[in-house]
Amino acid sequence: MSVENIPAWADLLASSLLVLGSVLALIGSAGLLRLPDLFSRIHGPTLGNTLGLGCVLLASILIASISAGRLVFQEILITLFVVATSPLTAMLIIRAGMYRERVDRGKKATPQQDTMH
Amino acid sequence: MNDWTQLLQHLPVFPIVIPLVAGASMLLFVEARRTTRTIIALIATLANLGAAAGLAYVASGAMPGLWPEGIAVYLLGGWDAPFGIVLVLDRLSGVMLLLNAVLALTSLVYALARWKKMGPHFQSLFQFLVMGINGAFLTGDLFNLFVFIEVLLAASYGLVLHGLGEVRVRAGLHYIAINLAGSFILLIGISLIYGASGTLNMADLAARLPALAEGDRILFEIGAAILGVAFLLKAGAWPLNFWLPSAYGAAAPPVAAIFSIMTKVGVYALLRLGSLLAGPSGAGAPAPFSDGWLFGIGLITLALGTAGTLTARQPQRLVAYCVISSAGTLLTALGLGGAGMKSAALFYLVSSVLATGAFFMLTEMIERTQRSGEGAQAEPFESFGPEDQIDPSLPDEDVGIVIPAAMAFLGMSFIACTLLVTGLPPLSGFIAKFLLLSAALDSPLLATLPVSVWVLWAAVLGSSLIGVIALCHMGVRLFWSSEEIVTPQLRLIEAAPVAVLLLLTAALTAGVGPAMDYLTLAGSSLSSPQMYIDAVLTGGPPIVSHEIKGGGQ
Amino acid sequence: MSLAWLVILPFAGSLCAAFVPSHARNAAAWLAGTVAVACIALGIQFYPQIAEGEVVRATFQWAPAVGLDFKLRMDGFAWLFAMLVTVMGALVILYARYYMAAQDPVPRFFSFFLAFMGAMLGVVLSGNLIQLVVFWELTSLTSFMLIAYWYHRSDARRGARMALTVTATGGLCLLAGMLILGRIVGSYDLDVVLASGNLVRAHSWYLPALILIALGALTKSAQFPFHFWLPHAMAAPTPVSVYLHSATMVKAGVFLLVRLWPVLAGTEAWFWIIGSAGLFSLVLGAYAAIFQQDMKGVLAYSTISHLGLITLLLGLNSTLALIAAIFHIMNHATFKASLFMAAGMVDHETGTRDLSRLSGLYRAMPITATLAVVGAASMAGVPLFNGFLSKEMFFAETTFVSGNVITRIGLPTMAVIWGTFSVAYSLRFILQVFFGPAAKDLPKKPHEPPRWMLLPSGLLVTACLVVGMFPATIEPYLDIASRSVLGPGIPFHSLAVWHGLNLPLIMSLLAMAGGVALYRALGKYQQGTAVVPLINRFDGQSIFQFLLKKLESFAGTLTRCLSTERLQVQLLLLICAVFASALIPFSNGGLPAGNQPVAPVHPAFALMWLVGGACAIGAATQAKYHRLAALSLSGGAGLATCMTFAWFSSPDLALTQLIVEVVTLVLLLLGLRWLPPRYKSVDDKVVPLQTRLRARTRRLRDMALALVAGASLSALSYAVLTRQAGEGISNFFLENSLPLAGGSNVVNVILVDFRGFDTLGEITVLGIVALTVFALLRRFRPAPESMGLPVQQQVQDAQIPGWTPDPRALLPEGPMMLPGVLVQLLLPISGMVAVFFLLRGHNEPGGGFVGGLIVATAVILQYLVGGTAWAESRTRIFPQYWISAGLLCAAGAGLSAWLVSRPFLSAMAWHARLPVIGEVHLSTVLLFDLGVFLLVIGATVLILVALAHQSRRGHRKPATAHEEPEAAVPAATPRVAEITADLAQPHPISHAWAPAPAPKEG
Amino acid sequence: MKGWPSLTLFTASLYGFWLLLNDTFAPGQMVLGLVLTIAVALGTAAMRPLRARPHHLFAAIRLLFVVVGDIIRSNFAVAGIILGSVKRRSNSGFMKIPMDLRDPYGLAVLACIITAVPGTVWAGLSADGRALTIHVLDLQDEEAWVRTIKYRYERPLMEIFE
Amino acid sequence: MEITYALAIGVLTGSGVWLLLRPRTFQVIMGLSLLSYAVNLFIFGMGRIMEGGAPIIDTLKQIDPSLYDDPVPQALVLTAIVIGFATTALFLVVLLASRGLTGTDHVDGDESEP
Amino acid sequence: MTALLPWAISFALIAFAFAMICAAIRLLRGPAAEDRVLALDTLYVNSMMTVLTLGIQYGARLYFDIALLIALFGFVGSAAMAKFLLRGEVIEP
Repeated sequence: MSVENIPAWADLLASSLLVLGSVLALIGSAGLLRLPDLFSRIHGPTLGNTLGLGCVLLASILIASISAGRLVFQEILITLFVVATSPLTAMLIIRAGMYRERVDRGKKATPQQDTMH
Repeated sequence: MNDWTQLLQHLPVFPIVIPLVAGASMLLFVEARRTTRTIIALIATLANLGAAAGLAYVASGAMPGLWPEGIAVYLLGGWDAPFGIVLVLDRLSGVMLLLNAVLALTSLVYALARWKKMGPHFQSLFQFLVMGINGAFLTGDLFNLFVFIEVLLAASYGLVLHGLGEVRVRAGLHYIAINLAGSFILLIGISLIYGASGTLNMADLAARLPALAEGDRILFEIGAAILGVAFLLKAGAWPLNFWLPSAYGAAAPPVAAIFSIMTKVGVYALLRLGSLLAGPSGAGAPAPFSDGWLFGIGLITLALGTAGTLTARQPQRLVAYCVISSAGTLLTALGLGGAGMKSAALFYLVSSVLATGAFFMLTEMIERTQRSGEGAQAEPFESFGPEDQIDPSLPDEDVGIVIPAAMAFLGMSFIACTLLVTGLPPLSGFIAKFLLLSAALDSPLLATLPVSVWVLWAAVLGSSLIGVIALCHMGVRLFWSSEEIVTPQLRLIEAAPVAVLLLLTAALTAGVGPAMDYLTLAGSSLSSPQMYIDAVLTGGPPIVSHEIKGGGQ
Repeated sequence: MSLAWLVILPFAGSLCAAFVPSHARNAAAWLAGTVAVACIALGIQFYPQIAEGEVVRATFQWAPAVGLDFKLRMDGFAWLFAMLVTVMGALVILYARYYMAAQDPVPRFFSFFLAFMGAMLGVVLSGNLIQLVVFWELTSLTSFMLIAYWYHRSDARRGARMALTVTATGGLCLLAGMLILGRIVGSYDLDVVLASGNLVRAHSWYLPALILIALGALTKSAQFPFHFWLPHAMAAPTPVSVYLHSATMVKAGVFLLVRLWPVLAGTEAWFWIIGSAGLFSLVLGAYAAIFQQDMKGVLAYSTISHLGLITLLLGLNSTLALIAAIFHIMNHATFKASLFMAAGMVDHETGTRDLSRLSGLYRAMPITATLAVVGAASMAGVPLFNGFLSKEMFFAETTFVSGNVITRIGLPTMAVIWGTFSVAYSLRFILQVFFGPAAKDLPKKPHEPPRWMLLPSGLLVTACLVVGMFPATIEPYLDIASRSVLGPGIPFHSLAVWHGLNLPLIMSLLAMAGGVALYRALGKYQQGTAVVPLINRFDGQSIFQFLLKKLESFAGTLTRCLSTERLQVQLLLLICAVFASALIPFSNGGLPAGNQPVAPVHPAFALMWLVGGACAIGAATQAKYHRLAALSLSGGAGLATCMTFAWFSSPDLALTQLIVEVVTLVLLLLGLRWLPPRYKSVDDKVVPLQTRLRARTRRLRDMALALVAGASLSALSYAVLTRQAGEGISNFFLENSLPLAGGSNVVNVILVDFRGFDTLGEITVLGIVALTVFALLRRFRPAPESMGLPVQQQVQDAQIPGWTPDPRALLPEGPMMLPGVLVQLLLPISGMVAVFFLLRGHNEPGGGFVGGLIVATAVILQYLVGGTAWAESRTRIFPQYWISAGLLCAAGAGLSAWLVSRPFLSAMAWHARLPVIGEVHLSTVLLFDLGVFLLVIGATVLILVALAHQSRRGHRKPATAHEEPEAAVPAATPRVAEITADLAQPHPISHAWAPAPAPKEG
Repeated sequence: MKGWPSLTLFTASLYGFWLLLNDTFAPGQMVLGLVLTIAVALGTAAMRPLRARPHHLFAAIRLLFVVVGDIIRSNFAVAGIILGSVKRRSNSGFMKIPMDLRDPYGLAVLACIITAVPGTVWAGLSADGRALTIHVLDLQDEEAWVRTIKYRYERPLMEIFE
Repeated sequence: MEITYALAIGVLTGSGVWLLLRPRTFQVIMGLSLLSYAVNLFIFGMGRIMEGGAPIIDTLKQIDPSLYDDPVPQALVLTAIVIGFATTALFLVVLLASRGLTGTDHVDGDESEP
Repeated sequence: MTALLPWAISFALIAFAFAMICAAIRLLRGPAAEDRVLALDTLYVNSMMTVLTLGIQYGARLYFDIALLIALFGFVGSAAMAKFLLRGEVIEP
């Protein structure tokens, strides 16, 4: 495979980018478990979404460019899409959470049977 | 080669292309332009009938120059047999195509009277159903068979629900769920066969079987067994047929009529694959294709169908049970094996499909005579909301010419159908049963006849008898017992399809000689599939070549 | 040829009669009469040949390959019978013309009558065993229609059903018997069969054949124990009884026995089977006849008895007995027909046939009475009437029987007893009806029937007398008939009134005296109801009904046992069937160990499937109450699947699976809107313990099955995965994809070129489903619980009272505004991506399918963000046309190959070198892929949008509330795409209150 | 036509997008891309009724760098919070920020930025568009967040889009 | 690798079959969708699994079939995916119609057997 | 001679797999539906990164297409679910 013929500096750089990216993504996902409530959990995956992904993309660009012998930066598109689309989900989730919280609060005032999914 | 023969070379693909193009082009016209759609549908169905008739004729070996031995091999995309998909036409597929075309035309004409208005896109779905059935009969490729079975199933899902209503939806839900599961099973079987043998072409598969390694062989057999179960499901064999009475009993009658050939797709696939897989390797077919299994399953199916006819209270459901009976008889007969049995079974198949097809349409007309009649047919006229009203610009009762003596027609047709499904003389049902029974005796020594022959005899005759009792009961109840019989207004286009189908059975009776000559050859070619395999693997018409394939980049 | 006319003519007449208007009594009668007379004439015309002992044959090719030929064969016996059928037919037609009321649909009667006549002639003249069965069943059928002629009467319906059931059963047995017989002989040709008597009798299958054929004959001839249908068939109009139940149809059974006598008779088995059936019918029929209250009932049982006599004669294995039997067939036909006619006349004129009500009719109807007396005398076997002659022959035969003491003594004794009985019932029949004091309170005032109605009866009675007094007149005919059955070795026989004082005469006298005595002795008893002492409980009819009922309940049980309506059971069976069938090959050799080295497990992959598996199991546990959770969990499993495809070098699959995953998720969510949630608390408490236990058992069973299913599929795939793949077809694709098909993405080349036909079918499926979904949703009635606005919207929108979104706003209003901005930009970008995937599909991952789904998803995204009205206020999508265009495009790409005489779907490519652009590569494959692309867009959008459109209807009240038409969706209609119009309002014409068509904006 | 400049701008970026996607400057692809871009842009024009008129490219680039820097910084901050003690993790909350930006595209970009920077999530704009609700993971100094957003993001965005 | 792959199929099948046998329509549709994953993976596996061998011919190299994964099952799976999607859509609509008409989400249209 | 990259790739893959496990646990545990949606979204992002990493491993650009598609449409599913939770239906009238 083409992975074999890359210079050592690129090897090192790409490896560290990958490791950093993956660790960030892992931490971010761990945030899903470690953070206490829905609203704070939303912040966790952002890590993977931004810098984690960025690192991986950089590594990918690096390797691809070296093996292609020219600059390949299609990966920018991925960043573009992720950044452009993530507010949509985040906003919807957070609003849904806010709505639920309000309903729950209302329910605590007048206890009823559980009607949520 | 002139233009005519050139077009003729493409004949095998006509039965698939015609309905496809017709069904698709109909969609270009909005729902309100019914006349245009109807005209397209009629033209397409007629053309399909013509093509099927031509193919059935070709299959008799009429054009040895083009298709030697009457086996037409059409290499789709111009790719040679084991790699590309081939359409193969032999006598068996020719008969099935013709049968389907006839049934399609008659039920379409019947549907024109009122049923096509019960929901949108009926015509397109109908064409696609025809396409699927034709494709399943023609294809020589295992996975392509799956695709066409899906085409016909998908269209049948739409059609079985055509008109909606609680009964239909309930039956349709079961029908769809089970057939979806069946599709998975089919897929597993096909892919396992591919995994073991590395090919998808049925003829190629048959040719490769003897050379399979032991382990592959077992895997292949497991795959074939799973495949067989899927086909048995489609064929309506016990214990996989409980959906059938409800689905067929609830479907709109013209739909049910064309459905009566749908179970035969399963039988066809069993026959075809059974013949190919058992053929040259000599090792015998895998379990569900093998005789003993078919026989046993067929018997129980027959028992269920027969018992069902006796218990059914609703005429259309009764006919649905007749379909099961017919499947049972077929499977039992095929399971018994024997030289003449295949052709006799084919004759029975033709006869019973025509009979049940006519019967389904007939029951609906009869049910119209019952003023207190409730059931599935009442549903589509109910409107669920203001936007669901049936278009008043095309009221129910103004299409076509009203035929006189409606009750006499219904009565006679009912008797004819009864005779056909129970196998009483003089229509083709009797001939079919006679052929089955006499083929069962086909052994050099009477004294050595196995018990299974007598079981078959008892089953066939017993089911006839019980069918007589049940249908007699039903007929008496429908025609004679009810105090409130209204003479329905029958259109010519409703009566004619039934009449045509019944006349065809009469013609089949009169022409049993030529018909059996044709079918005997069809049956015997099933017993010796080498010709089929050779025809497929040695290539098709001379027009195929690779020279003008596109080059690389 | 004229032989064929003999059969064709009645059927043709029947067909004509069917078209005669139902009130034209005379026309139909004339038609029928003409046919019958013509048939008589035809028959007579054969007499010279027949008298010579010739056999007239006519063969028509039918299906020689299977031994079926249409062969007519007339020998003496057949001629005699044919004459019987035609002459009787003619007489009955005359009689029926006057018997039938004007308001009855007489043409129908004559139509069936003639058909029956034709069938009967067919039976008589058949020269082929199977053909005989055909006509045989036809007689059953036509007789069913004739018996049920007055179908408004329940007894007629019941009688007809019973007759049909019994005789059809017999017919089926006969078919079986004939098949065996034909198989033994090697031909169904009657001539061949008749010549092979010794072969048949010696064959090991003789007994089954005999039994089956006997069953056929005995049921038809109403012989014990199948006799019970005949009395019930008396519900038929009297002409029918005259014809069918005295002269012809019931004779078909004995006809058959005579016909096959040379083949089957002469054995012990024949004697016992035929003889005993005959004997029982003989005695029991006569016995039961004594106690009947209905005139026709007496005659019916008498018929059973007389047919028993004939059967017994045939069973005696003696040639003289055979001649006697033939003779009695004729005699019985004449006298019984005349008696039936008399009974009919009495019924016709008085309105009743009840013996206990009738009396002294001779005053009012002297001619009828005379005719009846003669007929009855003949029936009783009084000398000088024809019945006497054959009875004497019978008595004589009983005395000649060899065998043990019981038969030797018993048979004559029984004969005498029979004679006694028949005298008794004949006496009763006559004395009760015509003599004694005049009856009062009859439904009608009796008087003599019309002259033409009397004529047939008179002719028959004359025949009785002539034959009875001058037997020589009948002698030649009898001789011809017997000779044709027995061949040249016919024994000497003579018909004479006086044979001297011999044993038979003594027996006759004994019987006569006994009969008179019996009648007198029973005088009182008979006035009661029609209960037959001693054997009443062994009533065949109630046994028949009982059996029928049992059969039905058994069928019900069987249906219940063998099938179920429940889906779960069906699916369970399906899965079990798959197991069972897969186990068979497996058990033959076990699953062989693999021979391929296994790749080491990558921990990441394993962990990924840990996730996937957990998601799958989670989905399985959550699907009942937490649908959304199950949905997201299955999304997780789907993602793992997709990743697996990516991992194992299948980018096309990964792409497709991914985008399908997304679309499916949206689809299911759209569906969830209409599926009211389930609550755990509701159905857990009230369920009794037993049900819960059963549910738990079921769950355990399903769990086990699921485990087994999973394990076996996994074992199966492991077995394949670890085996070296054989030399399959795939190498061809890999090697030739680039050189021959010009594409480097082999998967895509397979999809659009090598196996493009599959793809064509596949997109058709998609199109079909979209159409179906559309059709279904057009008449969709959502669950009432989900009809209203979702609770979320109610709560949230309540905060902003009076707020209704403006569909024409530039951006979706409210919280979705910003997403709206982003999503608007996404649409063109997605379009580019889609085209990108479409165009390069041939060489790189992608293709029309992925491209189409991308566009569809982008479109759906617009709906998702802005709502239906907003999205449709600015685009017009006609998914139906896209589907159509896609299919036509793909099909057109396939058809274009025909232009260059290549098979359907052959790829054609053109290369061109343009100045600036460089090499341009065009191919029909691209057109095909474009078709896929278009169809996928159309189908997916149609499915999703059709579902989304439901909420536009959902806000309305259920169907009943017509008064608030479109008000609930204010201002939503303008510029709504036509699909909306199609979905929400199937036909604008159909409701006048529909809003005016939307104004088009530029 | 008022829409033309932005149409061309958008089409141009779409064209760039196409070339980037195909990763090529082959003449065939460029011609094809041009045709396609125009076709797609026109075809979907109805779905993009709102035009943006961005200017000040330099400001945009500066903003980009600011945001990237913020993202990197916040990444580590949030990682620290996640890995940190329970107390640090339960400091989150909603806060409102007054808004002056009105341009929908500007707001959209702001939403992207706020969501993209770890630690803050866009939760919605008030109905009148004057108050922005965001959720902050580390809500210790509300003022600091207001300042960050108003000065670092909102002002450049107003510069670019208004 | 193979064992993981096989186990994955097993787990998906097991869950799918379990759901398929449940009485609620939604369970059945989820079961069908899980089963379709399993079946797709199964078909895919019939061509044996291979890492880094996507059947996209490298124009620069000699064509060597052993370097590439079997493309046929991939094509079959693609077809199966499409058909699976279509039928899921259809089944969904039918189950909704059934829920609307029968008033219950039991597969038999009545609550006779819980 | 490149020694590091394969290790780094393996490490990254495993890390992503663990990240997916974290997300899966959240997906299974809930408690609220919104949590599951969030978890699903995270799963998608992690898958995308896994695919990219695989792309690096095999040096094949085709993985990029998959990642691109996930980036473009991976959010649609979770967005639809969130919308469903928020408004009770995915596509409002």
